Amino acid sequence: MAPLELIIELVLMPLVAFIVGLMMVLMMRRIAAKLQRRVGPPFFQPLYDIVKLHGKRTQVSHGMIHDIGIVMAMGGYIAAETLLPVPGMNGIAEKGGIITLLYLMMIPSLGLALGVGQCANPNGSIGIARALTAMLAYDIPLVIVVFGVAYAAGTTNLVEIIATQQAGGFETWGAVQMPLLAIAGLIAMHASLGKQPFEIYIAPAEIATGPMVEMGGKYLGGLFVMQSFQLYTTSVLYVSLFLGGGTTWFDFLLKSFLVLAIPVSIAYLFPRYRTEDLLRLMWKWPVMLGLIGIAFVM
Amino acid sequence: MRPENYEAQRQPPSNEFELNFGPNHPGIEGNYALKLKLHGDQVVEAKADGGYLHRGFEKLMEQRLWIQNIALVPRICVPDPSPMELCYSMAVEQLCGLEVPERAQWIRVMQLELSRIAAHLFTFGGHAATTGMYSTMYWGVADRDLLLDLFEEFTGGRVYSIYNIPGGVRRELPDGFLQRVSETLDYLESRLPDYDNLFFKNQVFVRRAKGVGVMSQEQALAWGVTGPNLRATGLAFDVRRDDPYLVYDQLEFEIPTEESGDAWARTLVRRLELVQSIRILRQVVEALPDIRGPIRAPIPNPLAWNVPAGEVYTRVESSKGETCYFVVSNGGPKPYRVHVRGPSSMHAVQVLEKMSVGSRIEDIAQTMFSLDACPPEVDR
Amino acid sequence: MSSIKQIPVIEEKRTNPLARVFDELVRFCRSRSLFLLHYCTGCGAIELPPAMTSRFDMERLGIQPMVSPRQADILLITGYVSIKTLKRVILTYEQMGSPKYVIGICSCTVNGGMYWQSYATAKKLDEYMPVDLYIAGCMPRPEAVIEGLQQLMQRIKTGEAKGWEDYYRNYDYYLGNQQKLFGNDWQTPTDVITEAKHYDLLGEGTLGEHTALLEQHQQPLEALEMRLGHQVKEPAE
Amino acid sequence: MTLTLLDELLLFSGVTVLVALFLGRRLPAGWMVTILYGIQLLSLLKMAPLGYGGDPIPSTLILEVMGQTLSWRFDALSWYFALITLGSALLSSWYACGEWEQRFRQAGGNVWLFHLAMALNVFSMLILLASGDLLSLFIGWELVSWAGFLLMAMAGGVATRAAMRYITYAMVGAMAIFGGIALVYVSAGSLQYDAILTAVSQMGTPHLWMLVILFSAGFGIKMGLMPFHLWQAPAYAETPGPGSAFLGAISSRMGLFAILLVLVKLFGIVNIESLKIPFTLIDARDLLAWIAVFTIIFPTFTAMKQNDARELLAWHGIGQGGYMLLGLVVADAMGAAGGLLHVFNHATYQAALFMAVTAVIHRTGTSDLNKLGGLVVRMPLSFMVLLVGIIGLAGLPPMNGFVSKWLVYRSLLNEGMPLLFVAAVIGTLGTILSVYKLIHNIFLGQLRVEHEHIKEAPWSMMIPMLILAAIIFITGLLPGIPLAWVASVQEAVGLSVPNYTLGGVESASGSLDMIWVIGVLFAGFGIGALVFYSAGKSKRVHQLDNYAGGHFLTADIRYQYSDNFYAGLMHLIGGWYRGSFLWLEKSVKSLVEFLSLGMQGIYRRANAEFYLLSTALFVIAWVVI
Amino acid sequence: MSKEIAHWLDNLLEEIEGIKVRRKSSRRVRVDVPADALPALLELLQGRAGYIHLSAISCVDWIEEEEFELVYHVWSYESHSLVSAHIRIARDPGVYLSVYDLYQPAAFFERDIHEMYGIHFEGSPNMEKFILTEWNGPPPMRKEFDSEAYINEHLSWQNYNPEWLQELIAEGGGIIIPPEEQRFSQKKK
Repeated sequence: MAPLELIIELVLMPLVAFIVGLMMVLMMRRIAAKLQRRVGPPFFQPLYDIVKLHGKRTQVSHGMIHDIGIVMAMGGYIAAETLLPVPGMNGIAEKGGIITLLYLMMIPSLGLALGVGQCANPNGSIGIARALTAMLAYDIPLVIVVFGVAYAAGTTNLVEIIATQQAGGFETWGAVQMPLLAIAGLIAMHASLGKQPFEIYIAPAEIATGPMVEMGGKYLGGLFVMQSFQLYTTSVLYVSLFLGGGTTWFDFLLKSFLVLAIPVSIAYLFPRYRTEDLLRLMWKWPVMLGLIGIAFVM
Repeated sequence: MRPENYEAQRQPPSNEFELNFGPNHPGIEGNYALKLKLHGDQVVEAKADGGYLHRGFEKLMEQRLWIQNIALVPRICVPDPSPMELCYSMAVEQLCGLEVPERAQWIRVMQLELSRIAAHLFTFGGHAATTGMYSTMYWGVADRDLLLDLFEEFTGGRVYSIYNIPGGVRRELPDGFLQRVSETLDYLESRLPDYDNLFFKNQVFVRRAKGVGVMSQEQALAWGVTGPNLRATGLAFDVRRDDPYLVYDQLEFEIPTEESGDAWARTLVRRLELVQSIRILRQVVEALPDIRGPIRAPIPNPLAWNVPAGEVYTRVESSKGETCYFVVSNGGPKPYRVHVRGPSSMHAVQVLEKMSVGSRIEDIAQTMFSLDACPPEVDR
Repeated sequence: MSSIKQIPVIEEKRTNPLARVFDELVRFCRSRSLFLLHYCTGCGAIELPPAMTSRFDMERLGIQPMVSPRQADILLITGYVSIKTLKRVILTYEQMGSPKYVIGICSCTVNGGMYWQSYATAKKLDEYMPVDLYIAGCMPRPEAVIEGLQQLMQRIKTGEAKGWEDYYRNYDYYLGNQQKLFGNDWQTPTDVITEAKHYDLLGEGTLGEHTALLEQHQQPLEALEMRLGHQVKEPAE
Repeated sequence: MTLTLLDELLLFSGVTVLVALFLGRRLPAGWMVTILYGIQLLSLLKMAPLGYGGDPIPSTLILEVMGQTLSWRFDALSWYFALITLGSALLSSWYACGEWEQRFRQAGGNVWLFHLAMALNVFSMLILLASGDLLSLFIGWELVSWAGFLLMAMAGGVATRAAMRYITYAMVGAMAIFGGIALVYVSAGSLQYDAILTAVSQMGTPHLWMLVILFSAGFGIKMGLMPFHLWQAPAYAETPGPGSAFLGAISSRMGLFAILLVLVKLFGIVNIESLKIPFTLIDARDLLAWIAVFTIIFPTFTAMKQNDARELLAWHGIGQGGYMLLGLVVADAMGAAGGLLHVFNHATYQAALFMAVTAVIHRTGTSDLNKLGGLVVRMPLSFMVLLVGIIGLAGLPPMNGFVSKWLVYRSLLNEGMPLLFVAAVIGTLGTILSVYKLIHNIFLGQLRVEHEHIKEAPWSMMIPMLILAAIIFITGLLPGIPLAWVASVQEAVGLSVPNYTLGGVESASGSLDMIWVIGVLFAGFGIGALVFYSAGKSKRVHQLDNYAGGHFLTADIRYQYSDNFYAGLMHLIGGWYRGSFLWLEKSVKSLVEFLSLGMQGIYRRANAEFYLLSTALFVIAWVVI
Repeated sequence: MSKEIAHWLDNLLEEIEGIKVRRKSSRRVRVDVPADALPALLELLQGRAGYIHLSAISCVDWIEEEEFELVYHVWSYESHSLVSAHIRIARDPGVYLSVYDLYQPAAFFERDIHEMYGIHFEGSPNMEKFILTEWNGPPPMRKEFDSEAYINEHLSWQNYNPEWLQELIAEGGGIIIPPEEQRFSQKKK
């Protein structure tokens, strides 16, 4: 591949991810509004929020690590996007593979955790402790699912995983071939989004929005950027693993938005769990489904 | 062999930290604070910290005319102001020996019950929001607004109606108002199954709320708990029935109770009370057209009204519990002393402090909202 | 004298057209995205949930509630502020990131409302912090609140809502009033003076006799700078 | 007689011991010893061809004992481990010889003894690594055990108790190994590797079973394999700072070395795999793999509950050993490479972590996680080192721990072992949780009043830490460098070699190129920083200027959330910490105590440890002489 | 409350010396007792008559008589009646006994009365301030505390005088408040 082309891809992929992610944030808020019988935010609202937060005149920092944490949170996702193939662009997906991608997706959490830690706010620390616990909860079914998919495809290369699914049309989609894994993956994905009932680490009424408690201005803006990346990454990863990726941008985006709409619609109908209930749920049903699914695959 | 075996030997067990819960905290109802000492996520010590809403009502009321105080009293409890008005008016009436016309009494009942429904819907919303379920809050508060519309129509004020005055009520109902009340009630009844499905039957919520903030009946009695919180421990006590005022002794209604005494039971009791209030309102709507007559007893010039000396203690069942006024007059144009006893002065201070200890940080907000503590009543 | 001061409008010294466009954009976004602080200081807060929820739905205007002062743009003073609350309100206000706006909801914030006789409530909010907008009423309806917020949005868009700058530029005045009420040892953890210097917001009224008084008794609250090597200040005696 | 390179190395090492012994009391022993370690490292580097597939280098020293030939030689395996040993010894000793030493002396520590013990450790480890037959292996083994005991016990008090526990375990292990050797000798007639190789192929299943159990138990004790892991964490945690860095980095890996040598090289994974456990579907290899996985999970989750920084790290040291063994017993090209690479990686970050924690102790006087907090503003460089270390320990990109764990995961995936894979990931997640607790409670959060005026660690301690941090990052960026050595080790023990490149591994089923991954990651950070720093300047505020529900914070309030950090998690799994192994240990101990009580009439001793010790000593003495 | 119970209650109350019982309505009984007899009365009411719910403790400052009146409102869940026990204590020094050991809710009311009136209750579990934690002035509910004077001293009043009002006044309109009625003037500024 020509280096110039690669560089263009590496720039375009995060950019596209950001724009699509903003639209996903919008979709999420609109779905919430519809369920709550109201109008919802205007189309550009996610963008307004981010620009406004970055345009704040005074920004409160709690120290170097507070800054670095936000940079890591954004940068980790920007890097992760280049490992996630989209129609027509593979980036460096072949050089990392899915395990690397999963690990790169932990970098933002770690960055956020460091940044929040420096804020010296007990609410934030409790929030991070809960967020890491939630990660422990949903990552176990997630790796089971990833193992199953990678084993079935015989590779950890996402490009090949997508290619094998696209080879035979609808029948070779991961969701058709491995329905149990697909269900387990959906639950794990829902939990990884941190929406109700898995919203343990945001929890305004308990810990005053946890990690975000001392974040304002560009710090909060960075988290908003991270959120849009997170929505994009999670849904596109699911689409790549189970729904055959996308051959064209149209069906790719359609699938991504539809996949995301499922957990988001469920989320606003539930309160949040307690931490141990979340763990119990995640370690029971998705893990069981995933292991049975793997047994079918092997 | 317990996990302590793995703990390093040199660590002292006490590593508590302090966390301020409120006043600027979404988990606290209103402007109020809890100072918590925590170990991990367990509350070791809880100290209520009030006074953020202190306006010195009792002092203010000593400085104003009897009639002026009518405007002041509803502000003591913001979410459920009508019982405050009524309780004060009843006190003045009893001091003066005023007979309230029957129609006024029925209208007062209607006002109280509408206010109770509004307050309960608000509480559900708040309670649901503490557990992260914002849809219930969005629905509940929006439906409460329909009741506020009714208030606005017949009293002129959305929140503070200032409708009860000593001797009766301030003005006659508008034309076709009862029709609109019963339409609103129909709508509310049609919404109740939705609320049940979304909230009260939601397994995640049930799991969250069960076993949170438990008190036994003995504890509740010893701590001075009243209202729905007391009924949630299994004691069917309601001032409306057991110390009747207005025309409640002519109305048919039940006193719902639950046994478990936790946040779940308290919420469920309120949910059941909603039905009873609707039932009472239907009776009122049916009876009111036939009860004719004046809506208030004649009172002297309110700007020069010397209420006879004496003291009186009036009690009203508000949506939160037993609301009492102790009013002392020395025969002057202003009250000599008004003591307001809001139900939350028990719930939000002692009961909340005691319940918080040993509970977990995620349940503090739920405990407070399920007790339906109302800080302005505490601070006055 | 009237205590409603004329807030001097500082001209932005941007000549670069691109920068001006950017400023315009940021101002526009500021006006279209307002985060309310979730702090019920008084009884007017009861009309905020209706304004927020399904019936009036603030979010369609880009207004949403936020939990901590760091995240918020608007401090809604919903009604009377008791003196105990006022301290927290000032702390909260200083912790918010600029540009920040204060809206005084209810008549009590204007002049004490019906608690004019009360020993426990502060009467005039704008003595203690700059108020960008008052919404009078007891209590104002949700429509009024939303109307007020829309007016604020308009004023933000045109750059008129500059109360936060006034707090930095006339800090001495506000601090003086605060000291009068809370006593001379009044101090918040936020160092407004250094912040004003840091962000070029120092005005003629920033420093004065009251800030001098503050510096006298101020506990050393030096920022915990990240330092390398051994150049550490020796502990003060 | 010409000295080979190996002789030179051992000679230097011996000289180091002598210098520490005789000159250490008077002259600045630390610097001398450090320089001598440097010389040893140089002489090791002269043997660098070994790391790239060179022929083994023998020692000229050959002894005849009881008809057995004792010989010593260095091959790629020995060289790889020796490199790690000497590297960590050099940096630990460097770390120790500046201000730390003065402070240690002021606190009543014996600096001479410390350096002597370190030198002895290095020397004995080199002897062990150079062993050319089973008997020399056993001798080296014993030397290492006793040298380690010396280092662990020197702090006195709790440390002595922990060291006694260690040596008890070690003696039990030694007896097991001795039994194994005896068994081998009976069947092979010799203790030379060649003879054993041929004998193994003719051994019957029960015989092989016996050997596998004896050897893996014996070596596993040193490595801290479940269920013999209890001694390790307290023993390492109580060792004086740099000593624990050294021990944590390499000491337990001697067990892995021996397992590699005996089980993998001599017995062969294929033979082990043929040992089926009756009535189950698993074989001895699976058994070992599961032991490895439990060694990952249980100590990691125990670490999560620790409130002492050094204990936490020491428990992780046990857990990480599991990854190495797991990779080795999976034993395909990637797995073995991952396991072996993890030895190197673990040594680097574990040493860095122990050093950073020791720097904190040096400045604050405590390693209690509940008494620290917010130190990042005072000790930013130590924070950076600890951060690099924990990223490595947690196995996240861009540090080196990621590469080795990635290789292990890939091998599990290739071999189709989902349960082991998931279990390994659980271990990693647990590691992330507990290392965040470590860094949060020490460096982040509220700075306590008493730490208001502390300084960064001195440069004498800082430089070794920074060097280690650099190594962690560079080998993360260019894993090809250590992978080359690992490849030759794999060849030396007869395993297949992965197709490695400078940036990672090439494979048909998904490759890894860390240069690209890290490049993109840092580009992402760069863009993030661009977005972030373009957004207007920020101002640092005091830590008391903080959201506290609208309240005013004061310095005397403790608002740092530290103890029981994962309270929510503990609500679920807290009940699973039952201390069963501790219970097992105690019951064995009381059994022995009971027996010794029974024999009190004869020995008049009731101390189980002493009893075991003396018995073991007696047995060894009898065997050796 | 049936007549029998009322009769029985009267008999019971007569055990207390110096008691004065006034039946105000079927469910309200006013009892006046000497201050030192109150604990005995409450014990009697709680232990033998089922008045287990302390509804409130009210305090009235009778400044002219130099006395505080304390009113204990107790409610019986069995006989559905409320007894208000009135006692008078001297205004100076304003010390009385706590009834916390009988009624736990007393803790809140006694604490409240303590900070509002300055009465000290011996044996009460917590006499710290609760509402007025940041208040340095005298107990505000005492009659001698003049809140208007306090406000005039500490707070300033909005002088609302817009141009249109001035114009109105100039034309002879508007509401002109005579100076003697302007309570919150700006004279201090």
